[in-house]
Amino acid sequence: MFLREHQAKFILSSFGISIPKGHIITKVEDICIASTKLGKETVLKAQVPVGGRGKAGGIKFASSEKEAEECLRTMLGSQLKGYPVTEVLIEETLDIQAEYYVGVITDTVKSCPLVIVSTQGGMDIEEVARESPQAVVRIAVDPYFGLTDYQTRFLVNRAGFEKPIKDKIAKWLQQLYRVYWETDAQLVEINPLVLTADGNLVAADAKMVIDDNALFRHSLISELRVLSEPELKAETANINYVPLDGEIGIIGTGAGMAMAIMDQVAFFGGKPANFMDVGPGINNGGGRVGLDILLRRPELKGILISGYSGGRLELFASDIVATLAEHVTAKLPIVVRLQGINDDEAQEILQQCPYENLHFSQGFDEAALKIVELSKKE
Amino acid sequence: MFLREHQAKFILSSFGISIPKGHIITKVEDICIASTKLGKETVLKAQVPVGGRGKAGGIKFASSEKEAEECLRTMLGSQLKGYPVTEVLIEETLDIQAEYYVGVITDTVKSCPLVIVSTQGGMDIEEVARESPQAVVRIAVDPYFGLTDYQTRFLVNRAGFEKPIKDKIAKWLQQLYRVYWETDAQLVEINPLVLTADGNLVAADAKMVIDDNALFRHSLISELRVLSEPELKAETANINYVPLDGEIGIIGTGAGMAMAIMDQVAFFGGKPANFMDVGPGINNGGGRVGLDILLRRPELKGILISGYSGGRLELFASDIVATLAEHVTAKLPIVVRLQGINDDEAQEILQQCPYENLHFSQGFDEAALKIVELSKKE
Amino acid sequence: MSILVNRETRLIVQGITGRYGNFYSQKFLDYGTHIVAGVTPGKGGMSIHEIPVFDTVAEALQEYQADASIIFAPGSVAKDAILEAVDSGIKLILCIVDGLPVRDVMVVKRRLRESQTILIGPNTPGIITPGEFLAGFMPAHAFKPGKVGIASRSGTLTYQTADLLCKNGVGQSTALGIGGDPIVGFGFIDALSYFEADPATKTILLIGEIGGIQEEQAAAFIKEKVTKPVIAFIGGRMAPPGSKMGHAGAIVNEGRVGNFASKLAAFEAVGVPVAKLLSEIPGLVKKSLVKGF
Amino acid sequence: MSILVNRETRLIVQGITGRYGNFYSQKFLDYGTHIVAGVTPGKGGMSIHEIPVFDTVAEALQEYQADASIIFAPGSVAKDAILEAVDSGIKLILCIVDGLPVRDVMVVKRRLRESQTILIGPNTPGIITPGEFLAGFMPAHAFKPGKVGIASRSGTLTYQTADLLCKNGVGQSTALGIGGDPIVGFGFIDALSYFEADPATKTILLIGEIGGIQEEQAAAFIKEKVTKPVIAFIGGRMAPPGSKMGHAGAIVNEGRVGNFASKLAAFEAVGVPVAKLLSEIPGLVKKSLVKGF
Repeated sequence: MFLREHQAKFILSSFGISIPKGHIITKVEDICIASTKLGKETVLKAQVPVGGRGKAGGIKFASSEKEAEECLRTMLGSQLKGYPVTEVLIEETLDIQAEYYVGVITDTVKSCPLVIVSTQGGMDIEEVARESPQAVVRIAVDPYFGLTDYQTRFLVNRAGFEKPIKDKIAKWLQQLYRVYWETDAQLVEINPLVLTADGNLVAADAKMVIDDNALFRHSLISELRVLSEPELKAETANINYVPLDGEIGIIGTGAGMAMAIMDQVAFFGGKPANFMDVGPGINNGGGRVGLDILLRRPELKGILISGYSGGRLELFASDIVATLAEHVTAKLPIVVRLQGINDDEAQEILQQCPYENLHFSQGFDEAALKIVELSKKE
Repeated sequence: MFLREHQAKFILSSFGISIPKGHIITKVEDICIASTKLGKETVLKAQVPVGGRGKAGGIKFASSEKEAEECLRTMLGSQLKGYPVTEVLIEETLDIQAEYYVGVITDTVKSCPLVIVSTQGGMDIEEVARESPQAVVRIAVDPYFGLTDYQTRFLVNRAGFEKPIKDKIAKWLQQLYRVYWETDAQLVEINPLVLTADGNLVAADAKMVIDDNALFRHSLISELRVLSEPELKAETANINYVPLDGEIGIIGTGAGMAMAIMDQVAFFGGKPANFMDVGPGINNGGGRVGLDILLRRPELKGILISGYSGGRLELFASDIVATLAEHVTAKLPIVVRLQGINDDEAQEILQQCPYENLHFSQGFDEAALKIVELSKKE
Repeated sequence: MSILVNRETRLIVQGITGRYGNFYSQKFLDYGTHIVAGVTPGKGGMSIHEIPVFDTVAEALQEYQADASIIFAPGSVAKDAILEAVDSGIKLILCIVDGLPVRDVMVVKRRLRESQTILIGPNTPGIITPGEFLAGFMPAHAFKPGKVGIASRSGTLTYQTADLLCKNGVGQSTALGIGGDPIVGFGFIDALSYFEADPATKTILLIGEIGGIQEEQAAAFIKEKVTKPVIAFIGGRMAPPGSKMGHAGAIVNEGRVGNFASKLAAFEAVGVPVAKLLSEIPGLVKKSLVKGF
Repeated sequence: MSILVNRETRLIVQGITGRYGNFYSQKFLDYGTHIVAGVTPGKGGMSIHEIPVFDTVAEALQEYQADASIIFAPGSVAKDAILEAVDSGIKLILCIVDGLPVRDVMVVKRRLRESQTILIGPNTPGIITPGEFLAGFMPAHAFKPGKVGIASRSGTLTYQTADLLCKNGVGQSTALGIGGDPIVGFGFIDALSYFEADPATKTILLIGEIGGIQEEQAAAFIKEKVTKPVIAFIGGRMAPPGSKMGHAGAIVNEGRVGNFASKLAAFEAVGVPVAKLLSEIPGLVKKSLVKGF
């Protein structure tokens, strides 16, 4: 779960980390309230759950309320990296003396948290690491013990912080690690961490990704999620759905299978319209929700349902038949190929389905080839 | 730090463990307030910081307020196992259906917490373990993980608890472990853990020993300590003092040394009057406080100061001289033998001391022999 | 021969009384897997499919010897189930469960470092030694005994591939899913070293996918230590960068290691043929079997 | 020869800028101990007795190699200092500090189980290989090179005994205090196996005391594994049961193992002579040196 900037900042501040004064604005009219509190100079940031926002024009500076209002007018309602901008964070500007980087990320290779520090903040940390590797200091943390004081001392010294700021940074690192661990984050990043002219540290920008699998432990954070309707449906049914630009809808029984089918469809000249794994939800109506989502996309020219499953395929087959019955106007070609547990029974159920443009296939490649061909006729 | 029963119960109850209704009484007159709340049938328990209290007559049952008052009158002000009884805990009696044992203790051999459970509570658990070993179930806890749910399930099953009580006991074990770990206890024991006729569990008696070295983490618990004046002085000066019944006062530089001197004095026919290790405080006035404590004991017939120290003996020698100067009326023989760091300097200082009955000795055994001989002349 | 499991392996099923544990235990029994006991907290004393159920693994082990445990339990409590099995000294743990928080998995992996236990998963489809032992979601009829060792990051692709191999007359020594989560126990390198040491395995098949660096590490290991022929497949060529494709592991980092191109290059650099389509695998495997031995 | 430390040993002093660290470091240097660096958080960059001081052990090790670290730090933070040394890969840690909470020591011992590091203490008076290396509170002039290995639960009795031995013409290979706390790292059994393997040590002297079961365990180990003569002393015969005699370890449990009688019996049962007075030790040692070699 990728948190929006203001959500990440809200969590950080609840752990005692300083953030700039700011307001979330959803209507242009609210600008006057914000401006009164923040002063003339402000920064406006589109709130979208994705990185690389600055380069895409999602951050603007304003030197008067009027300018801020104009910015807001263009921002609110626009699209940024595929997301509609419905919220803008307006913040005080900071009198910047220096910009640092601090972050904690899950190192999946070493299987432990990794704390990263640099005196060169403000830019993409990967870029800094490429250009001056010594400027980025990392330390692996033992999950049994957490980030120790001697590790933070080592980090700030190696990164080249001087007294007295290095002791402050050391404290921030401890707080940041606490945020990471206690919120089950996969990534917590403050970039830039700003040292202001009056000697304070402020988290000018923040990025947080929370482990979806751990949301059951964090009811307050779960409530911050903003899902589109199809995403919400998919999640409720325990299936994974990622919409793409293509024309051929894809339902796979398993993530690996779904990816392999996408590759296959592309190999035969088709364009996959999505990634969808119904595996985890296959015994519980996942197929019904998944197929329904795809049938509601008018631009599709065909759907391929292909799987080799250890789940109960007869239930999945019934779901397909029921969903098709609900979409009486649907006509696009659908190719089904199912192997695995109870596949004979599933096949029998599907054979009874009255949907006219339903096709069957035995071969794995054959099914993909068939849907690509059928879609081209549409 | 051995907690008195009511202190242990207070801590247990703050962790959510049920204890009997009760009051601490320090004056006989307060009995009426307690009786009104507790009913006629009560149990009265002398509060002393030592085990084996029941067998020594420190626990009495009363069936009326009058009887309770009589008990109180004999208890308050009496001596129990060497401690004056200044507080009596008066409690409601429980309608006992069964008595169990639960405890957590530090296993210094395995270097981990040990959880102990038995369905046979109420007696000395060591006795139960000797007579029916299977009735006492133990499990070692990994300090990294604490007591896990599967360990508590294992314990209650092996101990032979039945449903539904076993699930309740399992929860109590988790709470008890939390008390042990979070208070830095060396021992937490509920014996008996009473199952009442109406199906509730109550900690009828409780014993807790807190790690003295960890008291810096537990300011509230430290405040519960009741130390005699000499004990308090000794502790402040960072020396260890245990008064005994004999006639020869002993000051050693180190615990092992002090014990060896006691053994030596006994070997030569003397009776040690105490254990005293001034080692940890030797550089900080420990000798002054230690010698002062002994000089205030009129029954002593001699003092042996013997040591081989890595501390600064010249400071220690000055402390001895200064203390003797304060006790102008003291006359008892004192034998000093000091070896170690700066011992020449120390010897010079001691030679200047005007105290008349001050003797020196070079040999380790010789010093002990000398004080025993001198004390017999007194 | 085979790796990790065979007809002698005695299995415990943790979570045997739950919906999945119950259903799949029957499948395992049908296949001939030797289940000695089940464990479900609070259900000790009952029996299911004539298998005795205990409250704890430790109690089960007081009465039965066991070599392996398969865990069916919600992701929220799976950590405790794994630690319980590790503490009890079980040598092989199959964690079928998905949805484990990464934080829990980090703690589990840390614990495993100081034990002799092997953890497959979490989020593994299981393991099968065809004709001898099955524990997992694999549809039994997709597999038959033979010479190919399969380690896969995807469950369904394992069955699909085994099925394709069988239809081409090629059986499997052992097939296992290493699990689709970003952090797993037994990985490609472990699988490679076990298969390399197993006399029955003649060719090793790795079914990888985008995300992580296991394929790159495997390629380096193959160069150093593996003498047997290895064939690979990499799923996710079409997955758009930055998106999460179901498997938490399958996140592509644009331009860096972990994407399709880097994995393809790593395998090709050490002479491992990479199938473009799953259907190419049987041909590549057969060629290696002829060439290799 | 000697055990654990010798003239080659390179030492780090953790807490070197504190009152004790500073004072004793000078003593070690005077003795010829090779101190390569000091560590005190917040004091990195300064130097003391011409020894460079670092903020962390890891930074010290980036510039200097070290084999051992001695820790002077308050009991309340000693746990972190030990863990820091363990994490940095130091092979031998001497924890001079007393007053460590037992809970902290349990965690430290747990961490040591998964490392190669040896911890002496907490609450050790230190270690000396006469003529070569001194790190601890020991007054140097009490010791001289020789053939007796000493392991002791008491600091002062170690010096006292070494002094008595020297006055009788008997020197020491290495002498160390295992620490007076209820839980310590390196124990009597470890000391016995090191001394047994050290060619320079001809007789082993154990100075025990009431409380705990280390003496009983040592006796069992001597029977099994030790071929060299062992002499023992047990302090605390007169200590009243149930009282705590300074050393947290020295608590007598009435009638059970851990008291004077049980320790005496254990040693006598395996033929280890137990000195009634410290002054008997030189005679017993000399007899063993004649008899033994």
